[in-house]
Amino acid sequence: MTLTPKTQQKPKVAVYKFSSCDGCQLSLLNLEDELLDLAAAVDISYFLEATRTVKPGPYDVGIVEGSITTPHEAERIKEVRQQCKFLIALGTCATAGGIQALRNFASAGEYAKTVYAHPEYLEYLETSTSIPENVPVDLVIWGCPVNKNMALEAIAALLQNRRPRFPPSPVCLECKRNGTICVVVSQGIPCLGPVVHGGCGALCPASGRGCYGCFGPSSVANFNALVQGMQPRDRYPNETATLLRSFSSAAPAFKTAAELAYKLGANPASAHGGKETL
Amino acid sequence: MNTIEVPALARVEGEGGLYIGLKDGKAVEIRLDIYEPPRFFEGFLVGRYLQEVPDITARICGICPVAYQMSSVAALEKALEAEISPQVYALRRLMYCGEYIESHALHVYLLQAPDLLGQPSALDLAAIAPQVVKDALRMKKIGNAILKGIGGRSVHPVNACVGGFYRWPEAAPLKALLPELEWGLEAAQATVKWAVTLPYPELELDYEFVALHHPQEYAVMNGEVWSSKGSQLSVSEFETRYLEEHVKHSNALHGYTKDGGHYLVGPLARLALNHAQLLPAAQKALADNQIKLPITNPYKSLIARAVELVQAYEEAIQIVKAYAPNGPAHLELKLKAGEGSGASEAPRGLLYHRYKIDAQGLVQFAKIVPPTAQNLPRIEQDLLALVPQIVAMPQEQATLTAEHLVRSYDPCISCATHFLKLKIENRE
Amino acid sequence: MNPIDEVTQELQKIPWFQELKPEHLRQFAEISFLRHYKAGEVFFHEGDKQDYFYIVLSGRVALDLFIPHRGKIRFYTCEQWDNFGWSSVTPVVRTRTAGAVGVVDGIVIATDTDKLQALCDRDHDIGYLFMRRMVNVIASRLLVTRLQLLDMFAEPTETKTDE
Amino acid sequence: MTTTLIDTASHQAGFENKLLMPAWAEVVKITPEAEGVTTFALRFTDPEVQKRYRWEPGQFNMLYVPGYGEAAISMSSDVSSSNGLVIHTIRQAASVTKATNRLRPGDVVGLRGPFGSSWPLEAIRGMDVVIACGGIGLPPLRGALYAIMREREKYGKVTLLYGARTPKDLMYPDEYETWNKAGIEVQATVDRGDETWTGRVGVVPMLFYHFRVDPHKTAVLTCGPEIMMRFVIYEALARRIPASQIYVSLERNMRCGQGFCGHCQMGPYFICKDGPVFPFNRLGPFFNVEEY
Amino acid sequence: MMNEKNLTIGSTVALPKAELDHLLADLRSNGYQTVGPRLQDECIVYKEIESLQDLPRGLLSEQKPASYRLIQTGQDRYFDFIPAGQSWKQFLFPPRQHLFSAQKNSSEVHAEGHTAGRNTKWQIKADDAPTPRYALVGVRACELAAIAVQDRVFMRSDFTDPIYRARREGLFILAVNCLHPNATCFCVSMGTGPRHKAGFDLCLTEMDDLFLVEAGSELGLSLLARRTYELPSAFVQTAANRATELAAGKMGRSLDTSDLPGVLTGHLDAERWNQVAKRCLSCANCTQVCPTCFCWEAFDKTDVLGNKTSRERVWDSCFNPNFSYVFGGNTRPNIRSRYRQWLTHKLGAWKGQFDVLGCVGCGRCITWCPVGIDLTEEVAAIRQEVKA
Repeated sequence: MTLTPKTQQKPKVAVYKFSSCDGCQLSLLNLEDELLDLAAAVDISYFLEATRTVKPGPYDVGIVEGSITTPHEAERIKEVRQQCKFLIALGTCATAGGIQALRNFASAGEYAKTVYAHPEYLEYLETSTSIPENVPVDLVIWGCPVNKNMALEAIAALLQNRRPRFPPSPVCLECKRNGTICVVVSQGIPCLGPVVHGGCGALCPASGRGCYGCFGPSSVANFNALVQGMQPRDRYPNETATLLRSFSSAAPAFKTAAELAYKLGANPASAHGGKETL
Repeated sequence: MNTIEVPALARVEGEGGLYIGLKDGKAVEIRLDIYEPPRFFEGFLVGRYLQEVPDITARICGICPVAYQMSSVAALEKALEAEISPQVYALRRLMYCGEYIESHALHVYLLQAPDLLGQPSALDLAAIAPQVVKDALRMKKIGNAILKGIGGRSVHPVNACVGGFYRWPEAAPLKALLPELEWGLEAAQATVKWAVTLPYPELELDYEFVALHHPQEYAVMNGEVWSSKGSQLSVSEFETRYLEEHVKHSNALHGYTKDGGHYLVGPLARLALNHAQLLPAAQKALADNQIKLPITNPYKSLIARAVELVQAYEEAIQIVKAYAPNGPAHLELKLKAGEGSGASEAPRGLLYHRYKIDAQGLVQFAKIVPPTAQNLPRIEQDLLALVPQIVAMPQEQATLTAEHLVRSYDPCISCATHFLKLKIENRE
Repeated sequence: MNPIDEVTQELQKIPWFQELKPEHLRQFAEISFLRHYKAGEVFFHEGDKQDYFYIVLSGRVALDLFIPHRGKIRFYTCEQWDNFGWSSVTPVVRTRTAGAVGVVDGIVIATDTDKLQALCDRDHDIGYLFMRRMVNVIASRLLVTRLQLLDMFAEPTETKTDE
Repeated sequence: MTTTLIDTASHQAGFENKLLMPAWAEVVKITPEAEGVTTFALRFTDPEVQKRYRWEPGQFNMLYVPGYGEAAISMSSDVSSSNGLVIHTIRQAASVTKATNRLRPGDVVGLRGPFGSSWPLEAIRGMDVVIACGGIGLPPLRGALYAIMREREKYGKVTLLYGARTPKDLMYPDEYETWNKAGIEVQATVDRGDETWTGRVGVVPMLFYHFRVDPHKTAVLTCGPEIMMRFVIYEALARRIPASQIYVSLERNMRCGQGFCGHCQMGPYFICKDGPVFPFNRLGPFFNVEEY
Repeated sequence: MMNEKNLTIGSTVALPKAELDHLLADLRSNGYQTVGPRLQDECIVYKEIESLQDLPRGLLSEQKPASYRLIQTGQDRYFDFIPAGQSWKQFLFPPRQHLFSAQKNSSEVHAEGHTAGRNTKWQIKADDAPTPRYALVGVRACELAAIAVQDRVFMRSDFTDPIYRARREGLFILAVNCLHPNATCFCVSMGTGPRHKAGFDLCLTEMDDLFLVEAGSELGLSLLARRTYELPSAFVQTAANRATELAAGKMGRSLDTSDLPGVLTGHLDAERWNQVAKRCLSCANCTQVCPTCFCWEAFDKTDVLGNKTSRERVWDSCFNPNFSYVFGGNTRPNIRSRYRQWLTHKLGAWKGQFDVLGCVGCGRCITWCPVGIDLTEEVAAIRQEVKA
């Protein structure tokens, strides 16, 4: 789509929150150096975390953070879709269901009982689903949280009528460009880097730990090969499996890969049993 | 006036609504409705390996992930009876300084100040006072830069682990922040000076303040749970006095004291209980600006945050200057079954975690008591006290005043589970 | 010149008839006639009963299909020595599967298909030559159709996920 | 002989550390050609660059739209009569080429080039020439057409086989008449026409059926969708035209134009510098290998 | 003490270890950034070093497919570590490089007396950061061969990469003869090592108590001349020669290079490609650690409104999904075709392009592949398949 205004009118942008930690919206507020320029370039018409002002829709761009976990949200996202010409799913909750999608693998009711004295007061759905699973989405920006520069690039690209330049390569390439040494090879640490979207800047390996997949599955990756290669390096029960079943657990590629890792982990020959930590 | 309703309470983290029912000009019911959907964190922590806990709990709140990481590592280290090194402790405090700076600068300037200056948002504020907003963003950025320097990114940093840090952050980038930190310290001092001049609504209340307290330092991650009513408990005794209730109108649990009392956590409470442990510059800010403690006007928590900004910058400078990593960045953990609780002072107040783990290091039970949950009943009480003032006001102003009160708590509703809807309804 | 001689003369020019013996050519000419057509002149419509098989001697004949909401679309044109109406000599197809219309003025040889089939049945030598030619026609038509189906100039759907 | 803008000599003449540095060129004229296809006439803003700039038909420039990036675009004009202008006919397809939509006369874009090999106009002198192209494959051959026309007597029979999807997608339709008069037999075809279309309907490779070739003295120059070129090659080979007389212009992911960045490799070749024009006998083993 | 005048290119002297420190200092005071092996994250990496102090001491790396572990040797040597986790190419061909930036300056266009629109012009500014002058300390023979391969790629007669050339021409190479080949090494097969032949400024062979240093250039010679050194005893020379000879016999792997291009590019439909595609992660690690892989990508980075843009170059890889994208499709859309491209290029097409193979036998792609794919094994398997 093109946002190039025919008139001098600035495109209207709305930012919505669904089930999430607010971190991705905060990443927008963390654009300290660009925030004022951004506010000058677009008309921030709806962004409750930043402003009381609510300008009526429709909006040119809607940015949605969070996943759909309640009946109310499932309805609300449809209204949002109708209000917004171009819809962006921002962050791993919005693009893959987020950490709260762990409920998809168990009974949400059981979790409710664990956490709340009166689960009957609560209204929730059995699953946490991504925005694209609920309504058509025009662009997804992965990350838990998103890299604020990717969010900025998405808006810039819309304003300039071009395709956003998101890193096409997995985390590994970022490690190498950063001069970070592969933790898998040099320290035997399981790492999802080879199958995870780049864009974070390869932070975890730079901190001496394996990638835990918060940017979600890379569009082209060999999950089977990764699980086969990584699972035997598990340092505690089901390490590879739980890495895959964390922040992007409901992303289909991760879901299947985790199942495979659990299956391999159930084989006692490859289970270690918590001898080492870290 | 029959009803006050805030259909969407802005500039708070998360989502909630506020409802006030009136009869004969008096409030008969006050509810802070939390619409933020339940996310069941304590549920899905069960069965996870302990090292995953700080990363998972960080996702409870994008505004104060460090608080969640710090309370959880404290609890888990307790369960393993692991003693972290002073170096690790200092670096954790530095991380916390970063979070205080980022969170407080955000709240003071971008979330609460617009209310006091009659603006809908900081962006509108930027139109009339660009330098204020630019400075505010710069102050905030320094906090984020600290977090980034230690943990790779400011939201959900990746370096903290049970036992310390995965790896010592490089010293050079942190040291390079010193000039900015020095600037920030001055800016924070100016912030205090400015904060005391703002026009706050009148409201003085009798609070029970609860915060961590430590005799040698301004308590953030260490010490006992103190109450202004005299109770002094170790962290492991927290649940003997402080309870959470699940109320019908809210997805957030509500905290009460055992005897049914309401209490307040957060900057007002910390300052009231721990001002003696403030560093010199923060002490001086209090004195220079003739700030009398305790502050009992909830709107004035902005002043407390400003003072804590001074404290955080000052401490950050000390720690960065002294930072010279050596020795292992984390302990070699010895796994064993156990139970431990941990607490730290999130920017919004006391955050308590308790875990049970098995011999393989897998979590068997988790309990998390976030600050906003503890403050919710207190907010409702404050609003009750506010009702006589606002019933006389025009709807718009009444709504704004009530909304402002809620906002001054900096309620992190994502944490308490979160978007406020204020509705004051006349039941006649 | 009598019409049969005239047709024979034209047939002799066609490369793929050059293998035919004179008596075969004559037999073929006997069941054919020359037809002058004008631009816009319709040979047949889609759905018509088949009758003739055509060889273009000059001009240009378009094959078309009517597509609702898009009108008549020309999907192939025949020029010198190309054939059309070949479906009438296949054993199965009994109606015209497309329309044929003159694009510019020209001449075709029209051959009665019933008689042509009878001729081929009677004399397998001519039948073989004719059918071999038909296979060529159909193969090249198939190739064209395949390439058109591929839509070589299509705007490809962009599959690139990121840049 | 081709001089390039950014060759070793010019590095030494002040291009140090200026990898991928474009020269600015101003848009002089914009002409819509067909749906989504536009011709831009460009002039270098630096007269020195303009003076030094020489190219041959078949070569391409990297056209740079600041903020969007670069795209490889062939020169589509007559080498000697474009008044020193660089003419690019561009199909607005991806980010960079779409961005050219916004250009108007007076705006500037960056150019680097010329790059790559050119049509073998010297080598095919005295031969019959079949130029077979489709869609956006005509612009890269237009320069060759003009070069041949200028020295028409030096070539045998010259036939242009050109195909497009529909009549309105045919490029430069106003020029066919001139080309015909200049001794180029223009055979155009479309994949499908409406009732008003009186030209041919069919596909480019089949145009070979409309004339005879003498394989020993015929050269084929082809450019267009790879699938089209494949069948043009089949038809040419079927007519016993030697592979060495069939010249193909390939499209690959050209990024630097200098054989450094690796993207446009095919077998041993960097399409950007060894190509884009290849005699088919050099491509043989690599052309049409699945996913290679 | 040996007389300075007797030293010529090709002379070998015995240098006390401490003297190397002075030599490094001399390089630094002459404007060289000295880069060499350092310990980082359980691995030897190449980065800035100030003195011998910074070098890893007594460490040997044990490399296997997908595994790199450091071992304490108990000896006091500096250069036993063998090829490090990264190659030297980062210094000549930086992983990220700013090329130029451009700033829009629009001007109004007037027509018939009123504003008709705005024209977009750009002001361009080349990257004017000074080119660093590197002294590479501890370059192995295979690594020097790799630099020579990249020289052929980036400094050709038709086009030269100015960034590479500027860095290359300012380069000082302190080479080291390799004495401890690893399980993933096969420089002998590639004819690149383990002993240096030429192309260095100075070349060390490390003995327990001293360095044998050969001068390879005028510059190397003059630096050496300023140090305190002695004539090496025949005993030491023999010992050093023996050590490098022994090293040549300790290659962990071998690669049959006979008609490699033919074997690979001639069998693009081998079944082995399917098998390796099942294992390959397409993570691009092999191409990034490879000292000769040269692919890169350039892109624009803009501000929000597109008024400013900065063009950057970064390392790319043929394993990247969009590497071979042309409008409308990807010519190599799956892992099989990408791995095949890598191997057939490296060990096949490269020869036609640059008259040398793209592999020097350093073994990094084997060590640093997270799933341990071994190119020598892949080539052997394809040969086997071809034979059968």
